Amino acid sequence: MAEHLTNFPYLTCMVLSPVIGIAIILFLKEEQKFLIRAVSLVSAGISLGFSIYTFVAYDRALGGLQFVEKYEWVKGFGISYFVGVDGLNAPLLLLTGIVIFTGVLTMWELELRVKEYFAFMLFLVTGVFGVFMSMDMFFFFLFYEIAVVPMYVLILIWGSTRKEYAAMKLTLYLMAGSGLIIPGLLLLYATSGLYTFDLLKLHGVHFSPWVQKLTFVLLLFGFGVLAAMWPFHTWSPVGHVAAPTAVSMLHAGVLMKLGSYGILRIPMYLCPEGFQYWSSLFGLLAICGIVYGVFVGLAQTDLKYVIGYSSVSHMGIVALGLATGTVDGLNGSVFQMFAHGIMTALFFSAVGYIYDRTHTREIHELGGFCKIMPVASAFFITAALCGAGVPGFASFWAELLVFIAAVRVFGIGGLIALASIVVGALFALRVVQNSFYNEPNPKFTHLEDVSPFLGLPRMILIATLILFGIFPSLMLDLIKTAVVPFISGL
Amino acid sequence: MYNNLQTFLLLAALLFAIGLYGVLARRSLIAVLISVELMLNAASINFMAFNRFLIPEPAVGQIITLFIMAVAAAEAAIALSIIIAVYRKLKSINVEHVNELRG
Amino acid sequence: MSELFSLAGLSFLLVVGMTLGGAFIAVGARNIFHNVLGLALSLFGVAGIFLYLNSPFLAMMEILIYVGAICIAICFAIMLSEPLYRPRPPRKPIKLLGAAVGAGLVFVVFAALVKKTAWVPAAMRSDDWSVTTIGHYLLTRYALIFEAISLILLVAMLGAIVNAKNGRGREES
Amino acid sequence: MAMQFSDTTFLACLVTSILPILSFGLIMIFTRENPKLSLAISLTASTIPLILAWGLLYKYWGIQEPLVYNLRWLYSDIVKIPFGFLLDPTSLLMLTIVATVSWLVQVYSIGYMGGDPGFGRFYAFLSLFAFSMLTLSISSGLLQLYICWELVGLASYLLIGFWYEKFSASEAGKKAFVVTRFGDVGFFMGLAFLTIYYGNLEIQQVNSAAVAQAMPAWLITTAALLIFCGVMGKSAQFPIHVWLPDAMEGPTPVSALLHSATMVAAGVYLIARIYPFFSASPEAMTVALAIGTITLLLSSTIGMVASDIKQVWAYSTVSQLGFMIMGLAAGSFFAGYYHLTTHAAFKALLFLCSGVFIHHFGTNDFFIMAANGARKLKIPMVTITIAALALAGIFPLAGFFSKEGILGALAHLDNKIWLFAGLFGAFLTAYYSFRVIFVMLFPREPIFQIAAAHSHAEEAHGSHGHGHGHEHEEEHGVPWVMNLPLLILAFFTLTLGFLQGALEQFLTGHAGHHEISIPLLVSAVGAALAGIGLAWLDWGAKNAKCVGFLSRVPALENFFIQKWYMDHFWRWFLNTFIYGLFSKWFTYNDRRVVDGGVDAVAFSTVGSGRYLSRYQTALLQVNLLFMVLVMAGVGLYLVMGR
Amino acid sequence: MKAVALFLPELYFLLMALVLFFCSLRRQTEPSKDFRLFLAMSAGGILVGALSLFQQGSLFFASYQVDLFSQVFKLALAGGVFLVALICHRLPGVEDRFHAEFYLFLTTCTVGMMMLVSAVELLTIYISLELASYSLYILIPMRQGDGIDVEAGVKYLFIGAVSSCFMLFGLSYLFGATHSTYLVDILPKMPALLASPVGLLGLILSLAGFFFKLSLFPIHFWAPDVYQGGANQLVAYIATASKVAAVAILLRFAALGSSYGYSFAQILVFLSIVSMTLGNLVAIIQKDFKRMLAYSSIAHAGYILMGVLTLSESGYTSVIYYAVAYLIMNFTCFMVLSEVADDGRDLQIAEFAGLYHRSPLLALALMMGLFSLAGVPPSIGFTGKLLIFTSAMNQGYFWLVLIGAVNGTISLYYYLRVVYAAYFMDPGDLPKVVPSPAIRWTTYALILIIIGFGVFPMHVVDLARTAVKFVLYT
Repeated sequence: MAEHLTNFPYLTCMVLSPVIGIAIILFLKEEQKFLIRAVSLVSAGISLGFSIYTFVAYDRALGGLQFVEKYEWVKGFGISYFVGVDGLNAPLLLLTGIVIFTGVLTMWELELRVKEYFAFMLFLVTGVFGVFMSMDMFFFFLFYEIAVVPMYVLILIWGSTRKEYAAMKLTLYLMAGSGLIIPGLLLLYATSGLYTFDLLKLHGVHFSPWVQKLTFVLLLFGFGVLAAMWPFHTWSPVGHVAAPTAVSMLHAGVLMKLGSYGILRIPMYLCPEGFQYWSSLFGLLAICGIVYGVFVGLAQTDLKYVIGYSSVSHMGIVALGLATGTVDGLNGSVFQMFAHGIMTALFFSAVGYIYDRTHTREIHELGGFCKIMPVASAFFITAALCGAGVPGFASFWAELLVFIAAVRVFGIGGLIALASIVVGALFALRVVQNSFYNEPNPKFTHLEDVSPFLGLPRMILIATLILFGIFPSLMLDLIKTAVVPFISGL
Repeated sequence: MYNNLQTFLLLAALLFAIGLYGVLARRSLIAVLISVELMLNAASINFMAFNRFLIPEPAVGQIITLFIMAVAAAEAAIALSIIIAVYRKLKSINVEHVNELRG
Repeated sequence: MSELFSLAGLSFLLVVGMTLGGAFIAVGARNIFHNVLGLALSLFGVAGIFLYLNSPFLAMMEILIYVGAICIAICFAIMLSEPLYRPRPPRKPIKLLGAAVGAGLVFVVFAALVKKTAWVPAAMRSDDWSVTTIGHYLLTRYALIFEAISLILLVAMLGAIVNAKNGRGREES
Repeated sequence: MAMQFSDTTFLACLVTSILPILSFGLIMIFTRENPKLSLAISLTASTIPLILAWGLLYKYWGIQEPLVYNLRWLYSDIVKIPFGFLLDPTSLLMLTIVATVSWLVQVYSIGYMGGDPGFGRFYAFLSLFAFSMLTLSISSGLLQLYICWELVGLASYLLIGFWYEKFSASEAGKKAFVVTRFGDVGFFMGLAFLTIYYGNLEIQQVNSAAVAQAMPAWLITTAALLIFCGVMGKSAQFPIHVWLPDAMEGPTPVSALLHSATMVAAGVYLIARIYPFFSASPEAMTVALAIGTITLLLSSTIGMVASDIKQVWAYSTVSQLGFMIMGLAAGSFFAGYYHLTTHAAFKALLFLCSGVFIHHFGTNDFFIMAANGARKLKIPMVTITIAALALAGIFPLAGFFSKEGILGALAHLDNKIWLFAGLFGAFLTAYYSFRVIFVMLFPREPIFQIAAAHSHAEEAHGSHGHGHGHEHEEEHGVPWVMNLPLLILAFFTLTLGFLQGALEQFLTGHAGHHEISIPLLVSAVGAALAGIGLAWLDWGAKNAKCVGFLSRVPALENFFIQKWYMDHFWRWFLNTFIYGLFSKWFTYNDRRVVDGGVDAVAFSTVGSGRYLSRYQTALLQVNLLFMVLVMAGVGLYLVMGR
Repeated sequence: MKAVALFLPELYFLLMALVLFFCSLRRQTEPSKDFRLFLAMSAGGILVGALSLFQQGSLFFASYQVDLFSQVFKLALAGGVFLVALICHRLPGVEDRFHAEFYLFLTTCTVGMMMLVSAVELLTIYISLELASYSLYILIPMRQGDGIDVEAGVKYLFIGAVSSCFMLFGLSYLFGATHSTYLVDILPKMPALLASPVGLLGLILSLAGFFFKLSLFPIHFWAPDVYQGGANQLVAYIATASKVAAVAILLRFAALGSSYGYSFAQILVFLSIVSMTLGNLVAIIQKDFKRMLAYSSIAHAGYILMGVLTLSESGYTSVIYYAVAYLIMNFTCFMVLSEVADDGRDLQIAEFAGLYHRSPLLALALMMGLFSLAGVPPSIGFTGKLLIFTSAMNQGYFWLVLIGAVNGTISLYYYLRVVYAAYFMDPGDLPKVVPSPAIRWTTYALILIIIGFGVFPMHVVDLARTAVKFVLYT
């Protein structure tokens, strides 16, 4: 992959902006709530700006790795600070920028321990940005862990419903995943003979088959935990239910993508033979996840559980796309990471708004919300339709590509996965019908609808979904620049 | 026989084992200390035996043994003072009565 | 075998017997004073062994330091601590068995090690066993340790005082 | 590509396609709360396409070579989805039908939906529907068609569930979406197969490849059968027709627009669109023929016993769709497509007329309407009768010609059983449609009793057919915006029949030279007349008992009233398999096995910690013994192992 | 004069011991004066340590090696003493009249350890080790308490005595087999002993003494009891400074086994695995904070051993880095402990409840320390752990790394429990904790170091890398 150095550290600025935000927030007083929010918004906004810039300014004709920055870090261990943008991570950086920006706006009304909340959230985002842009395995892992750990605190303080259990479960589960990732990464490092963590350099090495197989399966399961790959998904619904709104947004929207992105970026990139060897297992698990997610979600009565399981299912689609190992599949998969991120952020932010007002998420206790708060409901219904794979939203294209690739590669398995989207539709509409249609519950009729200011973040998300739903090429052409060489390198 | 290195080494090992048995079996802390002294002596014998049969400079082993003795003396002093402290606090020097900390 | 029945051989057996017998008494007798006496006996035996190992100086030091100092100290400690007339609980066979197994295994390991190893003497061996050399070494090569050991002894003394005072002081208060 | 933008035809297509979606966006985001503005936007966005569609039809009347325009939309590796337009007679006709019906319905709805709180939203959804359907009809590629197809489904969902506070409406919307989704998945699978094994989804090329046998036969059959699943879903064919009657929960204009004239015809249109491809697989054609036949008979029988006027027309729609498919599957492209065209006119008319009655009387039950004096509404009564005659296939109305065409095609088949089935269907159709007409036109004494019984039942249920009974408008009569579309449609119903030759020339490229088969003609008209006659005896005659002849076989009648138990079957299927078996079992598995396994690992870790802590005893010597044993073990390993 | 310069840190601490000795002879007790003196002198110790960082040479007839390796550790030791001195401003665990003695023994212990890291001769090593140990034996029962202090003292003493007997035996075998007491002479003779078990067994037995210091399985039994029974400040010292010295000598000594390759390493692999697994598992169920940290130290001994057993340059480098990291992060926890337990009591984990409300800064420090111990980035512990894993993997210890990584997850569980208590439990009527300015600044500094050296490890690593060249003779 060609590397194009940059003369301005765009990426470093992108990742440091939240850090500076944290630093400023730490010097503010807890009482200066508005200032804290403003600072977080600005730092998130700067990151968003940079991510949009890199997305737009990425030279699609040139391809390769652009905006590259590279410094030696720890020489003796072959660690370098090496960041760059290509077609695989540019959409995800954009996704992160959008979700954090809208996430800050969504939590604007927060009153409890505001300072810490935004500090931790920005901390998490730093990690996420870092993972997506790192081309060095050490920094990749460093940022990965940075992104995962604040969840514990965020859920514990601001969460609800069995938060202690959920936070502990989530953290331990994800750390167990890291427990598999470390040996995998280090195995690559050690067996390469180069003693470098540089992904591009390692890509040039031909690892022996057993190393590839072993590493691939380790990293597959390690990252798979975060990607909620079946059967390692059980932390995800529990965690989403417990987490506060913006954290759910970030977590389901962005953090879970770290897992699938990790699978794409490291094991698939470096261990093609391992991938060949395990791809059928990978595909099988993905299909299981898709089918399983919709059926279990069908039986849930808590809105967030429903969304949690829909995430399991949709992340299964991402995984399925990866498992196909075809250009279409990977295109679709990366696209789906982006689309699902935005969609699920929208889901959680809509549910979060309703939960904040009603303090219930039981599907049957709600009802008729289209009457009570039409705008909030419209947000949710949009997300639900997007989740059901309706054209016109970004995720439709992704699913289309993935399923076609999956039918081609996995045959019957792909067909089964495809068939499950009927249940997916039932699943989404069931919730919409029970909570948003029908007669309004008189308990909640006095509640106010979303104010335009609070509606703004949701509108941004919807606009993104529709923009890329109508003009998928904006995204796909970018993704393709990376995927085509990626596949030919497999 | 007494010109044979192995005799002395086995003797030392036996003495060490006896001392170890004492450490593991005796209930009185003072008896345990006595057993430790035996083990130290066993080590001394080892050093002296090597010194006698193998080593280029015979002074070295002797000096080591000398130092072991000194260390043993210091150890005895400290151990005894602690044992007395134990006795004062717990009214017993039975090692099985020293059983607060566990788990 | 003949050497065994020579004077030196017999006295060597005696010394070994003293060592081991004393050791058995030291760990086996139920009366704590007998243990101390056993220890003294054993230490005399060790001193004898040192004689056989060509070092009368060390034998002397052994008797001086160990028998002279340590044993007396232990006696004092016994008198300061537990009264002898206190009834003793019966022994626990399992514990003794465990101890015997542990000690026995260690002995087996060491014995096997001793047997299996080919002990090679140094090619060039000096025969300078004089105390002068020891003294010389103590002040040159081992000067640091010589200082250190004095520090250890100082620490031990101070520590013994502190710990002992500690106990008494607490009892008074 | 730049060339295309200076091409007026292309621009016309683009505008036709894009305007309604813009209107949808504008209304949803900005003017939802403002009925007038929304209406203006939406009407503009449907009038311009109407004009353009007619203009295109006029301009390209007699076109020989299809016109294709493609824009780059999404080009992945194998999957290439252009956004394009294909203009040929098939698509031009459909475009015109859709544009016309949707314009008429928008006009009609001004009256029908006036005063509804969701007026703006309603028009937004109509615009969304217009966009999807217009684009569907002129799509150049199958994937683009599929996308529009899905959007049509979405619009249908939104419109059926328009009165979402009503449980039955939201339920019906969900049902429609999910059931058609069921078929769509098949459609998509078919497309996936085509993509993978053929690689090109341009309609033109698929068609010509199938004709040229450039595809393996298995692929054609598989793909055609899978795509036919989509047709079954959208065109409500047995056994997944169950959503369509329920879809009548939506406002009546919606029923007229989506669920009779256009959306449900999309399935038939799809077959027509890729007819060369379809007809390359005899197996697929046979399956389609069988399913069409079953659908025709099944739904006609149900229509005979329904008392809800919209239900009757709904089942009638189902049966006529089956009939169209029979026509297509019997090998006559023109017959099927022509029936689609005429059906669009008279069925939309039927619904709109019914809508007037419903609007006026605030009930769906035609017995109650009859009892309350439905015949006094002159224009609707006349037009509905015309439409019913057309439906029954009476000369010289549109239905007669198209039905004749299909029966003719069936007659060409070797196996005459299809023909008899078709004739029987025609008989049933005439019976049930005139059952309605006679009841409403000549209400006899028993009708009033039935009506009374029905209205009691309705009150007991506490539901009103309409939900928005506008009784206060009774004195105003019927507004002109509602009458105008009736008249226009009636005009088409009357005239379309005579355009048969011209249309055939246009569509198939060669003039129809029908040797008129006299026996067929006689038997067809005879079947229709027999149906009408029986209906007269049962319902219309002076001393009619006003009970269907079926009541002599109560078991059969009950079977029909229960809609062949299809709803029960699907409900049972859903409850037993989807909810009961898979969902429940997976959930149990998730909680107990998967999550339980995770928790078990966690607990056993803690447990092992508790267990291991017991080795840290308070007894010094036990600890020492442990330590010595480990050391001795290591020592033994080293001593013995070497 | 050169010799004095080389011996400067030891001399300085000897002098300090002397001064403190005189203090202890004073008739009236002046604990605050003692404290200030101790603090000032230990601060000077850091200075001296830093000054002599780049000294190099050999003393006492080659039995004493001064090189970058030893000086780095001496500096770390001096730093450790200074840090411990900082939290001695309140020493409620020890009677006022014994404060001077307390400091004195800490100093002598430090002297012993400084000698230990420089010692390259068996007898010197043994004596230095005993000097360090004896000081600690005495210190533990000095605590005011209800009997568990003497119990801890007795257990510590006897386990130490037995292990040093084993060590002595091992040393004697090495002495007998190689005819020398100098490491430089022993090393070339080790390959000749490959055929018989004596070299390996002698080496392992000798290591027992260091394992004892490091609280490595199987000689770990003292750790929980001593941690719980000792005064908080003292345990802070044992848990940080004394570990560092043990690591140093372990590195120096283990290099002797390099000619044995895998047959030597497999024993250490076994001990490492058992140690970290056992430590982490048992730590889960602990309720006493210090006891939990004791088990965590057992687990960390396993991690450290993982780096040692690689016997490679990168492994040694990462061990040095990790030892320093461990000193800092463990000290952070102990500092919070001693600040919260202002009356010198043992602290249950539950007593951290609501620490966030009682002292946000200390809560933050505690969290940083614990997360760092758990190996969560961006912290010094994470980087250290990853470096160790990297070097172990480089030597092909895949399973070891896997088990180590899984252990990291287990450990997170109990660390998180403490964090949970500190941040999310209701403080009830537990009093506020107000740290003194000195402690506040120390806390800031520690947090900064934990993050700073975690993210920018290159300087420490480079230093360690240079230092390692002096021990790894191969």
